[in-house]
Amino acid sequence: MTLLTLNAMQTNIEQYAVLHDVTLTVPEGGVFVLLGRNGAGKTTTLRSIMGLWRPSPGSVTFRGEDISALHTAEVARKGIAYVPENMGVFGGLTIEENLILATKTGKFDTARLNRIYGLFPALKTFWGKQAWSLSGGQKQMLAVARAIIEPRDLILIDEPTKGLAPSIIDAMADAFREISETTTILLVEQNFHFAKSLGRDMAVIDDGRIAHTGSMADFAADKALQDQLLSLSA
Amino acid sequence: MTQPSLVTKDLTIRFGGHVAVNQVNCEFRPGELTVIVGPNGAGKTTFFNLISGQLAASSGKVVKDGVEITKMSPSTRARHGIGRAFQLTNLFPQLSVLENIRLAVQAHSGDGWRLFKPVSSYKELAAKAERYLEATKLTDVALLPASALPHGDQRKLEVALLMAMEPDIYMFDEPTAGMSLDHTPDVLELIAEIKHDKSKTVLLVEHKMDVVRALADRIIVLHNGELLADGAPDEVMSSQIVRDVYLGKSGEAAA
Amino acid sequence: MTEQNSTGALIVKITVLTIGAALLFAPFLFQDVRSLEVAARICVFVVLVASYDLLIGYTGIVSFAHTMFFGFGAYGAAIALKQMGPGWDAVMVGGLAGMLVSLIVAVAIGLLSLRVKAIFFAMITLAVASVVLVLASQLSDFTGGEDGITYRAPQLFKTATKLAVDEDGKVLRLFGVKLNGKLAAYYFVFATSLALFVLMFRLVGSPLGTVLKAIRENEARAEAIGYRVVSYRTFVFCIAALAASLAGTIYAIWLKYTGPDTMLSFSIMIDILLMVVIGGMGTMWGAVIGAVLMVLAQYYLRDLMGAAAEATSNLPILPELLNPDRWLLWLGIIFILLVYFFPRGIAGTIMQKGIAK
Amino acid sequence: EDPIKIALVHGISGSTYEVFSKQTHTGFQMGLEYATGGTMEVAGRPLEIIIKDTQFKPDVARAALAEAYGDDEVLIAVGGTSSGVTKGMLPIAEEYERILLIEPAVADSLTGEDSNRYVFKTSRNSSMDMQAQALALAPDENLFVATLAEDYAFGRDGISAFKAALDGSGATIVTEEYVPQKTTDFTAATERMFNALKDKPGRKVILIYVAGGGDPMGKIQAMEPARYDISISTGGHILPVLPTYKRVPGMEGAIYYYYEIPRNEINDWLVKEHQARFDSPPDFFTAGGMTAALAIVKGLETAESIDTESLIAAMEGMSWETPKGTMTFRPEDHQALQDMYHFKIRVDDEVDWAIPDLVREISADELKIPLGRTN
Amino acid sequence: MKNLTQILARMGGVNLLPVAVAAVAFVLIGVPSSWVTLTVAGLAMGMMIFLMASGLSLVFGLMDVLNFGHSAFVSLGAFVAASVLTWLAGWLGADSIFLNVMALFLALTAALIVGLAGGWFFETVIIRPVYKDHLRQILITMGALIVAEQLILAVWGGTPMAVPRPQFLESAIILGDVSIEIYRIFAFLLGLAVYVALYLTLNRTRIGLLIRAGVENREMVEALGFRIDRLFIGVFMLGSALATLGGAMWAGYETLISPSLGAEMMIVVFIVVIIGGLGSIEGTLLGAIMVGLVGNYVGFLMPKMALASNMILMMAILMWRPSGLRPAVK
Ligand SMILES: Nc1ncnc2c1ncn2[C@@H]1O[C@H](COP(=O)(O)OP(=O)(O)OP(=O)(O)O)[C@@H](O)[C@H]1O
Ligand SMILES: Nc1ncnc2c1ncn2[C@@H]1O[C@H](COP(=O)(O)OP(=O)(O)OP(=O)(O)O)[C@@H](O)[C@H]1O
Ligand SMILES: [Mg+2]
Ligand SMILES: [Mg+2]
Repeated sequence: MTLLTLNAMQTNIEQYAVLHDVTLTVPEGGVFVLLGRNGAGKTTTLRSIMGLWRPSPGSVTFRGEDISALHTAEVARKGIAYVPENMGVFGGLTIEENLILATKTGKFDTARLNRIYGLFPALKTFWGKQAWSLSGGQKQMLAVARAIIEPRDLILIDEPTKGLAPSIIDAMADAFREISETTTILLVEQNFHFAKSLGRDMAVIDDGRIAHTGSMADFAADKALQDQLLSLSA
Repeated sequence: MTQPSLVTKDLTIRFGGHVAVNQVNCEFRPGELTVIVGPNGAGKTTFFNLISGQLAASSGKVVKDGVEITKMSPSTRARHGIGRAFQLTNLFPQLSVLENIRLAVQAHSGDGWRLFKPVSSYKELAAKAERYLEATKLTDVALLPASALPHGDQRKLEVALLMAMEPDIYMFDEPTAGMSLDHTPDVLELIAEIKHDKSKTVLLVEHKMDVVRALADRIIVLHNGELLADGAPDEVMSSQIVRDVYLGKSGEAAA
Repeated sequence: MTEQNSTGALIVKITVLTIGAALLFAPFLFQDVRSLEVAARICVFVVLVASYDLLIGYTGIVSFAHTMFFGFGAYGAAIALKQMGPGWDAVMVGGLAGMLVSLIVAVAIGLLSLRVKAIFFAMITLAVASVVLVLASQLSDFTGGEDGITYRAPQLFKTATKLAVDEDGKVLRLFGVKLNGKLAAYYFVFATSLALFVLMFRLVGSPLGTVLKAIRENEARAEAIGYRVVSYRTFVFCIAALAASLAGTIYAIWLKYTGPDTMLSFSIMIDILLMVVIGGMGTMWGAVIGAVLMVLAQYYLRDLMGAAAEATSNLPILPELLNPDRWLLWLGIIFILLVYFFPRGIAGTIMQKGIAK
Repeated sequence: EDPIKIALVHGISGSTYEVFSKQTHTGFQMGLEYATGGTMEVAGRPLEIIIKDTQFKPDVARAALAEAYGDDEVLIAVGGTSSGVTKGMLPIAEEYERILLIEPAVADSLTGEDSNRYVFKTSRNSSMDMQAQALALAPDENLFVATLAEDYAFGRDGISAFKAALDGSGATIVTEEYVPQKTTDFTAATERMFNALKDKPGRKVILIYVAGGGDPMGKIQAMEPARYDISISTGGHILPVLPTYKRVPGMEGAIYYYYEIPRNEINDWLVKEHQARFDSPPDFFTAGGMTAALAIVKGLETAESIDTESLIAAMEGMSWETPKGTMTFRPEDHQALQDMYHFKIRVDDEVDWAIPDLVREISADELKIPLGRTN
Repeated sequence: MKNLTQILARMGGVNLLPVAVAAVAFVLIGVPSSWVTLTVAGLAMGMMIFLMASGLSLVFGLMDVLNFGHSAFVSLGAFVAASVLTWLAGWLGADSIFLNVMALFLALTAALIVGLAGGWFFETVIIRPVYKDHLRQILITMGALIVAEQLILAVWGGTPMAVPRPQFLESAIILGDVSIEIYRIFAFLLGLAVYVALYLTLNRTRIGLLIRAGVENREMVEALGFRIDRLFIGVFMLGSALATLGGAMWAGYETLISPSLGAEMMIVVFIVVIIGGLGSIEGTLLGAIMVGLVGNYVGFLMPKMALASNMILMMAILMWRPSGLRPAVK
C-alpha cells in the first residue's frame, strides 16, 4: 500500500531551483532509502515533505491526502516525524526536556522510554544535562530518540550515521529494523554499507531529479549502476 | 626516535561530576599521523579542545616542543603552531571563501596589526591564499560567501583554513563527516600530503574505518575519557577490547 | 561580496564623491546661513558615524557610549577655551585632554567588559554613559550643567575676522562669498573631518579591517586561528573613541557652544544609530550617505512636510498626518521600513545590486 | 511697505514640552492682535512672523536662529523654551547684532555673565519664583523649613535664592534635601525631613522645589505630614498640573500667573478671547507669549527708527502693560521686573483643578532680584 | 566557610539577598520606624518596577527579543488608564467602594486590552522579521519607540496629565511613627498575584519549554507539531499587556504623567532585568525588589549616592555573578 507520494515536485530556494522534478512513491512499512551525492537535493526533498520549503508546482500526498499546503506543525500532527541533518536538538534544554517536547501529552510512555534507554544508554546517563554539552554522536542519538518516543506513521531521517562510532551504527541499524516493523522510515544516507543492510526499496536523486528507483537488492548487486550514480568505484 | 612535538601529561577535565578526559598521557611525534578513535562521547573532541585551548584543563599539562602551553589562550596556542579544524563546521559565514582563507594566512604572518595599507597591496598574502584555494579545489567559489557553499564544500573550507594556518600540529576532527564519496578523496589526499612533510604532526579523529586504515601510522583509543589502547593500527584494531567498546559486529566483519 | 567591481558599488562611490565635492564647495554653492550649518554638521557626523560603524558594523560591538566620547572631546575643548580664553593653545590642550580621557575610559571599559556577552556590554556602556551625563550636569561649575557653556573660538574663526581685504579695507568677496572667519572655520571643519575619515577608510581596507569583520562573524573561530580577540576589540574600541573625541572637539570649535543636549545626550546616540543603519552597516561609504540623509532630514524634512500639508490641505486626514510637527513620526516609519526591507542600508543594498555572479 | 519680520524660535517637535511652545505662539499672536488693534501693522508696516523649530537641540537652535537673522533677515527673534537651548542661542544674537527676546525660558543665567546687550527677557526668572515663595511663607523666628529640590544647578540655585530671601527674617532651615533628577520615590527624603522637623517648635514647613514631571507633593502628602503638624509649600503651576493640588487644600505659595488673578483690561481680553477661541482659559505660556508681543510692539512704536540700535535704546528701561500688569526692562541686564502672586489653594468640586486664590500681590520692588550681566 | 555557603544555599541562596540588605540597613538606619517605612515602601516600589519589567523579561528571556519599544507600552498603559479614570472621575469621587473598584477595574482592563492588541500588532508587524537578529531588533524596536512616542504625543498632547485615584487608595495607614501608603499595598498585592500566575504558567506547563526551544530552533518545534508562530504572538501579547498594566499602576502612583514616562523608567527596568538574570521571572522579581530596597535605604543613608545606587548595584552584581542573580540557563 502506498503511504507517501511525491508528485512532480519542484522546489525553489530563494531564486535557485533546487528540485526540478521529484516523483516518488513510498510504500507503507519498511525502510525506503534515498541516496545521492552532496548537494543533490536529498535534504530539500525531506524539507519539502515537512512543509519547511514549499514545492510549487507539485504535490505531496500522505495516505491519500494532499498535505503540500499544510503548515509544518499540521504535517507533523499527521504522524510524520523528522530528524534533520543538523539534528535540531535544543541545546538549552536538557535531554529530558527535549524528549518531553516530542511527546503528545507531555508524559512519557514507560515502555517506549525503556526501549530508548536500551538503544542509547548514553541518554539515560546524561538525562538531566543540557543538550549542547553532548558529544556529536550523542546529539544524533537524542535526535533519533525524539522521533521514536511516540508512535508515528512515517519517520524522515537525514543522515543519522554521520559521525557515529561503528558499534553505535550497528545498534542504530538494529533499532531501525525494529522500528520499521511498525513504522515506515524514509532514510537519507551517505553510508552505503549501512543503507544496503536496511533498505527494501530505494531511489537515487541527482541534481534535483530522481535518477533511479528500484529495490535495494537489485541496486546493491549492480556495481556499474552504483558507480554511475554515486561514484562508488573507489 | 625524534623528539615528541606534543606531550600531554595527566591531562584531565571534569564537567561537574563527569570526567570527560581522564589522566591522558600521550606523546605525538613529527612525521607521524595518529588517528584517535573511540565511541561517541569518549572525549575525543574534548581532548582536542584541551590541546588547542577551547577548554581549560582541570589538571595536567600540555607541552609543545618543550614549552608548557596549558595556561595559554587559544590564540596564543595557535601562534605557537597548534592548528585545528572543527567537527561542526565553524567558519566566517558572511565573508567570502577567499577572505576566510586570507584571514588564516595573515594570522600566521602576523599582519593583523597592519593598519593603514590596503589589503590588496600584500602580494604574498594573496599568492598564498590562492595556493590553498587551489589545493582544496575551491577556486571556482572563491568569491562566494562561505554560508552559500554546499555542505561538502564547507567541510573543505574548514580544512583549507587549517592548512592556511601552516601549523606544526594539525588536528582534524572528522573532516569527512557528511561528505559524499566523490568529495572525500580530495580531502584525504590533502591529509596524506601533510603526512609527507616530516616536520609536521597530524592528529585525526575519524569514525570511517576505511579512512583510518588508509592513513593511520598509529591509533589511540579513548573510552570514557581514558586512554584505552595505543599502538600500530593492526595491533590496536584487532584487540578484543577495542572490538568490544568501539567496533561492534561490523568491526568483526571488517577485520 | 565583491564590493569592488559591481555597478552598484560604482553608483555608491560616485554618489559619495559628489557629496564630497558638494561639501568642499558648500560655502560657494549654497550661500545661506543654514546650508553652511548643515554642511558643517554633516562633516562632523560623517566622522562620528564612521567611527561608530567601526564598532557596530565592522566588529559587531554594540556600544551606547559613543556620544560620551564625543562629549569628552567637545567638553575638553569647551572648558579649555572658556578657562584659557580663545586661542590655539586652548584648542590643543582641550582636544588632547579630551582624547586622553576618552582613551583611559575606553581602555577601562574595554578591558573590564569586552569579554562579557554583547547584550551586557551594551548595558554597561549605557550605564557608564548615563553616569557621565549626570556628572556633566552635576559639575556645573565646570561644565555649565544643563545649560552648557558658550565661549569664543580662536581669533581666525570669528565671523568678523577678515581673511583678505579689498582696497577699501572691506572683506574681499569671491564669487559673492565673504572671505571671513566663518569661511575659515568651515574649511577647518571640512579638512579635519576629511582627514579623519580618510584615516578610518584606510583602516577598514587594511588587513586589520578583515580581522575586525572576522571577529564580528565568528569570535571563537578568530581566536582559534590565532587572533587575540580581546586586544583587537579593545584596540578598535579605543580608535573609535579617539575619533569620536576628535569629532567632538571639531564640533565644539565650530558651534562655540557645548552642552549636554548637543554633545552627550542619548538622542544623539539614537541619531548616530539611525545614520549608521540608514547608510548601511559595515561600509564606510554608508556612513557618509547615512549622515547626509539624516542631517538633511533633520533640517529640511519639516519644510518639505509643511509644503506637502499645504498642497493636500483640502484632502481629508492627510494634512493632519503631514503636519510638520510630526516629522519625527515619519522618520521613525521610514527607519522601520529601511531596517525591514534594506537591512544592509542604502549603500549596502545598492552595492549588492549588479554584482556579477 | 516692507514688512517687519519677527522670528519665533522655539522647540515645536522632539520633546513633550512642544505644547508649551505652542502656547507661547498662541499668546504671541493674540498679543500682536491686541496691540495693533487687529491690523497687524506697526508704524504703517505689516508684521510678518516666521516660525523656526529648535527641536529642543541647542545646535539646531543656533542654526535656526542664525538662519532667521542671516537668511530671513528678521529684526527680532523670540525664543526659546528650554533654558539650555536658549543659552546656546545667546552668542548668535551678539554675532548678528540683532535682538533676541527671551520667552518663556526661566534660568537666571540667561541674563547673566554669558549674556549680552542684544538679549532682553520678558519671562520671569527662578530668583523671582523663589523669593516670592519665601515671602509667601511670611518668615519669622517661629518658622522651620526643610527644603526638597533636585540635585542640579537649577535646583540648587533655586534653594540658594530661597535661603537668601529668608536671610535676616530669623527663620531656620533645618535640612536641605537634594534628590537626583527624575526621582520618582520620595520616601527616603521625606523620612529625613520628617525626622529633622518633627521635634521642632513653631510652624513647620516642607518646601518643595521640583520642576520635573513627577508629583512629590502628592507623595509627601500621602505620608500624612499633618500628624507632625508639618505643612507643605510649593510654587504654583500650569493648569494641567493644578488638579494634583487638590490634595493640599489651604496650601500657600507663590505663582507666576493664574488667569483669574490679575485684574486689568489686557488680561480680561485675553481670558475672554482665549475662552471663546479655544474653549479653555489661558495659561502661563499664553500670558508670557502675549507679554513678549506687547513688549515688541511698544518697543517698535517708541523707537526713533526701526533698527536694532534704536530699538535697544527704546527698550532699555521701558515699562509696558501686560496681562500681569506693568513690567519694566531693567536697563542693566534687560530682565523684565514683574509682580508675583501669593496664593492659597481652594478646592471646588465643580472645577477640575484646585484654585489658587490670591492672598496678596507681591510687587516687583519687594523682590530683590540680583543683577545679572555687568558687561 | 564551605559549610556556611552550603547552609546559605539550602536556605535560599541569592533569594536571601534582600533580607541581608534589609538587616544591614536596619543596623545602619537605627530608627526602627523609619526602617519599616522605608522597607515597606521599597518593597512596593520593587513590585511596581517588577510589573513593568516582567513583560520585558518574559519577551527578552523566553524569545530572546530585546524590545526597546517596551517603554512605549508602559506609557501607553499609563495614558489609557489615566483617560479611563478621568472619564469615570464621577465614580471615583463617589463614596461607594463598589463604584471606586469598578472604575479602577475598568481602567486596568482597558490598559490590558490595549496592551494585548498592541502586542499583537507589534509582534506581527515589527518583530516577526527580526527574530534571532539582536542588532536589527534593537534598531527596529528603537524605530517603533519613536513612532509610538509620537503617536502618544499626537493623541494625548505633551502636557502633563493629572491622574485621579480611587478614594479608597488615597492616604496611608499610620502605625505609630510608621506610615504605609495604601496604594503601595495595593501595588504590592497585584505584583505578587502577577508573579504567582506567571510562575505557575511557566513552570507547571510545557509552554515555557516550548518557547525556549522555539527560540533556539523554530523549525524543529514546528516539525514536532507545535504552532510556534501563534505561541510567540501570545507571549508577545502577554509581555505587552504586562507592560501596559505596569504603566497603568505607575500612572496611579505618579498621579501626574507625561508621555516620556516610559522612556524615563526604561533604564531602571533594564537594570532590573539584567541583574535578575536573563529570562527568569524569579530573577526579575528579585532584581526589582533589590532595586526598590537599595534605592530607599541609600536615599535615606547617603542621599548623595542615591543617583548612582542602581548603577553601582548593577556593576557589583555583575562582577559577582556575570550573568545576573538567577539566570534561567544555569
Ligand atoms: N538555504 C539555501 N540557500 C541556497 N541554496 C541552498 C540552500 N539550501 C540548499 N541549497 C542548495 O540546494 C542544493 C541541494 O541541497 P540539499 O541540502 O538538499 O542537498 P543534499 O542532497 O542534502 O546534500 P548533502 O549530502 O550535502 O546534505 C545544494 O546545491 C545547495 O547548495
Ligand atoms: N562543555 C561541556 N560541558 C559538559 N559536558 C561536556 C562538555 N563538553 C563535552 N562534554 C561531555 O564530555 C563527553 C565527551 O564529549 P566529546 O565531544 O569529547 O566526545 P567525542 O569523543 O568527540 O564524541 P563524538 O564522536 O560523538 O564527537 C560527552 O559525554 C559530553 O557530554
Ligand atoms: Mg543534506
Ligand atoms: Mg567529537
